[in-house]
Amino acid sequence: MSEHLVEVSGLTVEFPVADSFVRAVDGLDFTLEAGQALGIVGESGSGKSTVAFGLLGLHRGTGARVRGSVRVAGVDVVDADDTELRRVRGGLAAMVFQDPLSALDPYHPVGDQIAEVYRVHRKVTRRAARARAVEVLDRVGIPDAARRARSRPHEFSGGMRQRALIAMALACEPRLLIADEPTTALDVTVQAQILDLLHELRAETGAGLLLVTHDLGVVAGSVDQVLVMKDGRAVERGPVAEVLGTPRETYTRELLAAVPRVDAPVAVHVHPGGGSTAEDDGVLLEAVDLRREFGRRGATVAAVDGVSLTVRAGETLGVVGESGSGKTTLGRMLVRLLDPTGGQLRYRGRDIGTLGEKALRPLRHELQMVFQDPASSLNPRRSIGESIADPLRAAGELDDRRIRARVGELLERVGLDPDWYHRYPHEFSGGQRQRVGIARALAPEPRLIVCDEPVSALDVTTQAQVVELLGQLQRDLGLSLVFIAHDLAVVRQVSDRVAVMRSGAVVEHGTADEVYDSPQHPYTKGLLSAVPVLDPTEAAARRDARRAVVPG
Amino acid sequence: MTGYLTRRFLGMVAVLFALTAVIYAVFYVAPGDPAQLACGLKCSPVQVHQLRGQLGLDEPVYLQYAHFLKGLFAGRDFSAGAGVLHCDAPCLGISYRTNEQVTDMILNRLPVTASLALGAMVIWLLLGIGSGLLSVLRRGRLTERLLTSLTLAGTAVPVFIIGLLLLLLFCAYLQWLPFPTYVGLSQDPQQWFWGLLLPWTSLALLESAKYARLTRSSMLETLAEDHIRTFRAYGVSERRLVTRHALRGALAPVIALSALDLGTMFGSAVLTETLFGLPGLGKLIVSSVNILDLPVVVGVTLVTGFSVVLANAVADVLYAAADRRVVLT
Amino acid sequence: MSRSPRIPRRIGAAAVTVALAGGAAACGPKSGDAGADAAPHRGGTLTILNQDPQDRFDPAREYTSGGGNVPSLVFRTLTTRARVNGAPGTKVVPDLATDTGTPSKDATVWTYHLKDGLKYEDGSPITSGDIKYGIERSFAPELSGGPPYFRDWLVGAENYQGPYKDPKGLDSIETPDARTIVFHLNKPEGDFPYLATATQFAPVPKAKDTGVKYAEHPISSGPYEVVKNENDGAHLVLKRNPYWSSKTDDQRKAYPDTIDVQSGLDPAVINQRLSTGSGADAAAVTTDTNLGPSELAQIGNDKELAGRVGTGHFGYTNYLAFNTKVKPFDNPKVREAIAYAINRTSVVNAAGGSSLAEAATTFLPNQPTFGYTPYDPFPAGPNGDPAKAKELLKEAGYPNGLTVTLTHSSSNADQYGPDIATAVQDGLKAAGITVKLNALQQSGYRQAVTSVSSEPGFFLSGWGADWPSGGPFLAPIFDGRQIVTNGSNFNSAQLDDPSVNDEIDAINKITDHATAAKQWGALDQRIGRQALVVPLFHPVYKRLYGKDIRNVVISDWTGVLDVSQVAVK
Amino acid sequence: MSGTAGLLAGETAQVSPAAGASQVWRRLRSRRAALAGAIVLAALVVIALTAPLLTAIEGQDPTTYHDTLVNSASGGVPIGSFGGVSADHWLGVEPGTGRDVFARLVYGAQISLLVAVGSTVVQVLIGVVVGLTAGLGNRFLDQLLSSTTDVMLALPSLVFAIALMAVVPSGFPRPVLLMLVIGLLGWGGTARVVRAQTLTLKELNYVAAARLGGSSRWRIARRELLPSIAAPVITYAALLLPTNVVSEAGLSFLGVGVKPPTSSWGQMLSSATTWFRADPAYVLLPALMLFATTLAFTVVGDAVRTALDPRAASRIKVGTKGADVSDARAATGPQAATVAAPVRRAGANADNRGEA
Repeated sequence: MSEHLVEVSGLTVEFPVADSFVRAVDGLDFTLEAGQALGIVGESGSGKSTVAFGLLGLHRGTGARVRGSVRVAGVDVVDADDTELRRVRGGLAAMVFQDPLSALDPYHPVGDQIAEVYRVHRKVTRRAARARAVEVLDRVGIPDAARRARSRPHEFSGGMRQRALIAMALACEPRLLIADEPTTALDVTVQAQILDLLHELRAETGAGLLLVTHDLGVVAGSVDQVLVMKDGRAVERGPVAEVLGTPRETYTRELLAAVPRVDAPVAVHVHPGGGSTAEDDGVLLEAVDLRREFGRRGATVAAVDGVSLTVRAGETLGVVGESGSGKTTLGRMLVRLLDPTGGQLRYRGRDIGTLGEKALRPLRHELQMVFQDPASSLNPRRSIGESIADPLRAAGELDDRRIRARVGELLERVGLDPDWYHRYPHEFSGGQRQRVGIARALAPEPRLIVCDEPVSALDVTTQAQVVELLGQLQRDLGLSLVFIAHDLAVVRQVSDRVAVMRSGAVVEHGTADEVYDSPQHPYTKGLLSAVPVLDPTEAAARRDARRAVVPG
Repeated sequence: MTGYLTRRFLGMVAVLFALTAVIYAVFYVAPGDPAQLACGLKCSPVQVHQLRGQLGLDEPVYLQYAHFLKGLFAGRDFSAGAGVLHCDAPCLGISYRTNEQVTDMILNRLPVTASLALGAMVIWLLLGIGSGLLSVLRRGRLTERLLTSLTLAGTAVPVFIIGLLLLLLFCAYLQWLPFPTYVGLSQDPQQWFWGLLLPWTSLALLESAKYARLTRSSMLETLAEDHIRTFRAYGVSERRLVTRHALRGALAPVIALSALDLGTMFGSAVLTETLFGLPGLGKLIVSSVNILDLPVVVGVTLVTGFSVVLANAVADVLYAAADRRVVLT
Repeated sequence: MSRSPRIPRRIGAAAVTVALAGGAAACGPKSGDAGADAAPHRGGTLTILNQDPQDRFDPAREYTSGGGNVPSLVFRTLTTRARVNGAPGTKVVPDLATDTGTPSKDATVWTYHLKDGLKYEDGSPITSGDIKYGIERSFAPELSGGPPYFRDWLVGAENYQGPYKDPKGLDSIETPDARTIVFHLNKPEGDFPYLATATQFAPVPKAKDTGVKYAEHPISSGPYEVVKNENDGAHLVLKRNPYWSSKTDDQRKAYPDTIDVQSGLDPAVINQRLSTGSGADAAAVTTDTNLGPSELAQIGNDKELAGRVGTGHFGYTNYLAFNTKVKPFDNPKVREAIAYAINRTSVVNAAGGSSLAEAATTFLPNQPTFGYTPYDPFPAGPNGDPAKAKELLKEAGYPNGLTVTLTHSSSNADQYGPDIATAVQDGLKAAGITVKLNALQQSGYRQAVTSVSSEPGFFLSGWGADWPSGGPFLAPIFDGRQIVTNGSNFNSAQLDDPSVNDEIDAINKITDHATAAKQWGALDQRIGRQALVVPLFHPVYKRLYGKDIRNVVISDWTGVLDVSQVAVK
Repeated sequence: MSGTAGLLAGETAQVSPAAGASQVWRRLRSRRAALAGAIVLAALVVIALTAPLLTAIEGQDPTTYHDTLVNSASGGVPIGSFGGVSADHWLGVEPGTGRDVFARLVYGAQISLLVAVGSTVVQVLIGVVVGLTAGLGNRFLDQLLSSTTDVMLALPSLVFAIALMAVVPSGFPRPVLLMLVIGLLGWGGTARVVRAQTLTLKELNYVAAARLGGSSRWRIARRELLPSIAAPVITYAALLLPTNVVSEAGLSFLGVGVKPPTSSWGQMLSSATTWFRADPAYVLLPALMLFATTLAFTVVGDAVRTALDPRAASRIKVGTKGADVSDARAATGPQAATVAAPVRRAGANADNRGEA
């Protein structure tokens, strides 16, 4: 017997769409040895997750067509009968899913769920299974595991849930762990912890690991081998250091080049003309002790809790923070989509924080916003031209020809074909849609654009292009930008100055270089050290450093 | 969450009261004189005048409404001729026609409507959830297609057609069942059961079709959720996925809806009660509308409306309790 | 209009309900089953299955003809109807009183003496003062619902508000001693003995009066007392009153020990239960539900079932009413044209077919006691005579036909509804008369047609007398002095013909019922020629009773079997 | 006027923007049941429109009495088998009157369809206005309108309809009155759906973008919201139609529908309650017509729903995310997580106040 832990050859998976089939995986071959870790990397649509699901035969009964052979721990997954397949699932190979909240049953205690899985594969008593659940929960670092085992998933934080899912995967001591984007839904600090945990467990149990991710930084520190996928095929495969260090294929190189780096800023931004001479005059927008509370009397939560910052004409202010830090709320307040509940918001010296909708309207066009999710930021039922033209019409422009011309100009400016006026959003890719969103924000000739996570929903290559476009526009038009993101690297790439937010407050504020190169606040330091790096050696070093800081 | 429920509840109660005011106004402008009707057509003008005074109909409509509200919160006294008729809060007034307390009239009819609604609910839940689950478990087979067609057809049949056909079949031709009559449960449980079986079935057949569809779609939706996929990926069998992991989530909307339907049933069983001649709230209000017996109409409306408001609240709570992820804002 | 052929659905105005509670009358059962049985069995339980509840079970609030059916089991009155089959059953006989009353010469003062040994259910004696009190309390607005005659006839009663507000009482009712009661009337009323059958003449002991709550347990003077009264008469259980004695009551037989009155039932259920007759239903009757079409169709082939149908006639006429103050009905030729055009076969079918309705050409019901004299002033045959009608219309100035509006109730109860209206509509079509239908909601309809100011020109109506005599049948409808402008008016033609008025006065003075009846018949014929109304049909009662029911008595007064005579096997 | 329609409203959902009209039509066409339903409906419309012609061919009309065709002594049972079927009277005659059943059924279709469509229009109009206003208005207005909507859904609407029908003067044209009454009492569900949609949509970024672009509220409602609300409203309206058919029949059944001699299936069924033993044919015919109509409406409505909402038809998805399969799926519109309108799932909150 070959005794590869995983042996995939000629795997092709096709999904039924309307009247035809779409090929998600196209003749893939790879193997994974026991105890080894393989990372499958690719952008969305590359078929990487389909491969992961194929290893457990999860396409069975869905109408998908699977060809080729998949052997996991000696079992032919494609041909196995249902009973045998169930033995593989969880028993020989266990999966860690992406979104830990929805991946657990909301109605049952976490411990029971793990115990249930354990009893599917081992003939043990309920009590023994519970004990095993506590044991594995304890192992993945859930404090007070015996008590927490009785909690339901919604009582756990995101990181804890992901740990619980890993615990479930460990329960039956599988020989293979399959992790499908295990950290995508998590903040960067938590992501680091989870990756560290997976690493440790692998070392301890000797299980093989198949890590599926879109993030090259994640694989760098976690796997031995990397498989780069594109359009269902393998582009490149090799040891992680080799692929990331000296990629052979162009695609891999492009991919690597597009990854923003915290350590090496790409200077796309340009400091405003005249440098910092006219500092006082340059202040465009100023927030003073800005506050925003949600909820009703008695039970209010301050999403933004006294933030003061300034945006100067022509500069880019980066706002970085993890989920729940209040950065989106802040961004929406800056353009007055949300009303502040306290503090002042001054635009060119005038307090606009308390202006009513009517009084605000003449100013509206000067403050624009680019949104995170390109799918929801364009009306699916209106052509993109109409969407872009909307602010023009609202401003009173009636002449159709002039509107057409102006929209064409804007489309061209963001790198789209000016003749696409009549196309609808669904005809575009995510990156293109984001360009449309930017064109629309530009239409009313604003002075300031708040970009709320403008690239986080995009693939890494697209991400780089959009970032590049924003920088270009800023240079050309002398715009001020507020760039809000959770991704420290992206923020560094574009920002002149950076504000780090946590729990509704700014904990650190300074020029990009100051904040990134010599962080003062411990929170900033923690954040920076958690950012995954592309160099496997460096990644290992950082892991050791983290372990030293946070024991257990 | 409590705050939300309270607000929602109070809002609906407020609107309910506004509604009673509307009913007063509508009846005020409606043709026909309640006093004349209560007195009888041969009553002399003097007699009608006296009766109008006795019923308080000579007062302006807003005062009449104010008295009604006072009675509701503080109780009222009515002249009984010999002595007074004390009507404790919540007092819905007394019938123009019989001088009976509306509260009593409603309480007397309530068991009929409640028996009808509760019994029907038991049947529709059993039938509806059962066939809904069956069609999910037999996905893609003939059973599913059969059940889907049947339930689709079921939702299309009005209760008075089903009822009539059942009557025709079981009472007239086969004579397996007695003609439906209401006999109190405490009086004779067996007759109660047999007497209501047909009304229950007519109501339930219709409802169960709706519930089967809801159960099915809710179950399919739940089965498509990520956590189901998790357990499938861990080798848990399909049957167990359905019974242990999907059922509860899938039934949450079903339970919530049945609480709502139960509440609505108190006011909407008119057709069934009319068809089968059951002396419930629906029949009471229909006959009261005909003789402009305003206190009874308002009373029944308030009570049935309130039952639905309550059912709404219960449905919300049940839903939240069943689905821990739900946040009420 | 007044009572309906069937005990009306409770909806109706009180007037309606009332009369019928007594039910009505005529040819008794044809088979000899009833009286033929040697000695009816005493004991057992009689079940009564009804649609309408026995609500407002208070003698002050009942509006009955002849004391009612169930009410007369509990309430004895000064006089009562004779409990015998057919026409003899239209007679008034003494009940609590020793005779049917002694009138003064001009019939304005009536004196009654009570029998000896009369007792309430608690054993206490019945006095004439209690009868006076019973009548007085019926004036209280809290206890509305009774007939209007007391206020109209008794001296000084017009504005009386009852003993609760006005404890002095009515001077026009005198009780010189505990066994004598004297009534002073403001005009001659030879029919006073008929009125004295009303439940308002039942004694009410003042000490036991609880006002509106008295209905829950009225004190019995009759053979049965109330032991259970649920939901305001929805379910009534009566049991034998030990203090009642057949020695003082030769009318009521009171064979069963218990009477169980259930109501709120669907007509189909009632008929089904009676025809199946299982369990207690074998000893059951109904007093308010006619046979349905299903049973009627069945009877032809089922002798047993046919033998258990009680047929009766209550004096009642359904007719088309004209308001002669409204064009074009002021023109006699138009009215006559309609009378010729009417297709009574369609109308009778709409009313349930020939078993349940008899085509009518006279206003008076077809019973001798009313003075029935057959005639047909506009002979058109059973299906109408459209040709003759067209001719008359031409004469009236409508050569191209005529469009009229027929007002009716939106409910078919009492046969004033759309069923009859559409039958009339279709019948008149042949004569070139286009009928538009104006359906009014039941209560609105009743008020519209009885109010002089809002009375439509052409509408469905009906009339039944409060007692079987021609006077109360004709006078309210055709006596010009009975046109009421500020209350309920029944003279819908608004006829005020001095010769008719004089004739009515003349007949009212006749004390011999038979002589008077003949005169009423002649008057009816005379008025009939004016086509002020178009008689449509007289309803017939056909009601099923259970297998174990014996001693069925159906008088022409009520038309339904008398529950005080029934025995159960 | 189903009071619970509102809760079910959560089922109706978004249209994938990818689903253009042609695609919807293709999905509709491919379902045989829907096709059959549509054919039945088309036939009904034709029957209703050509009622005078059809009855002329038969040589009858719906109002003429035939005394000789019923047996008066047995209460008016039609003479002959199957309710008096003959060459002159294709479906027999009405018991008691002898009117032609075929003619009455055919004319009944007119009322049934007219009232159903008319009342649906009224319901949708009111529902959209109220729902939009509540969704866009301030908290007080929303509270007021939502409470009113809840109560509308809670009302024993049949009872109210009876009362309303009784109060309105008899001169008012009856079919119009029926439309108004059913419409006025049955808009709650639509309002709830529209409000929920509006609340979801107004949180969407493109609405925020429109605000930033300087659009007024009214302009936003018209240009951004209404088009997106149209699909769920059409879906909901399709489900309302059969309900309204039944409501009209129910009111006529209770005797407060159209006025005689106009024929209505509900009124025929009502009179059939006393005849069902003596003349079963008379029960079955209107029952069958009513059943066919509501079933056809339901089937077509169901198909419209599925066609407009691909999610309802989707099989259980396993494992793979939409994006892996086809990019078009990723473009699926906003997800309305409304089962009961006010209930939101925590995860779906727009603000980033998620878990700490």
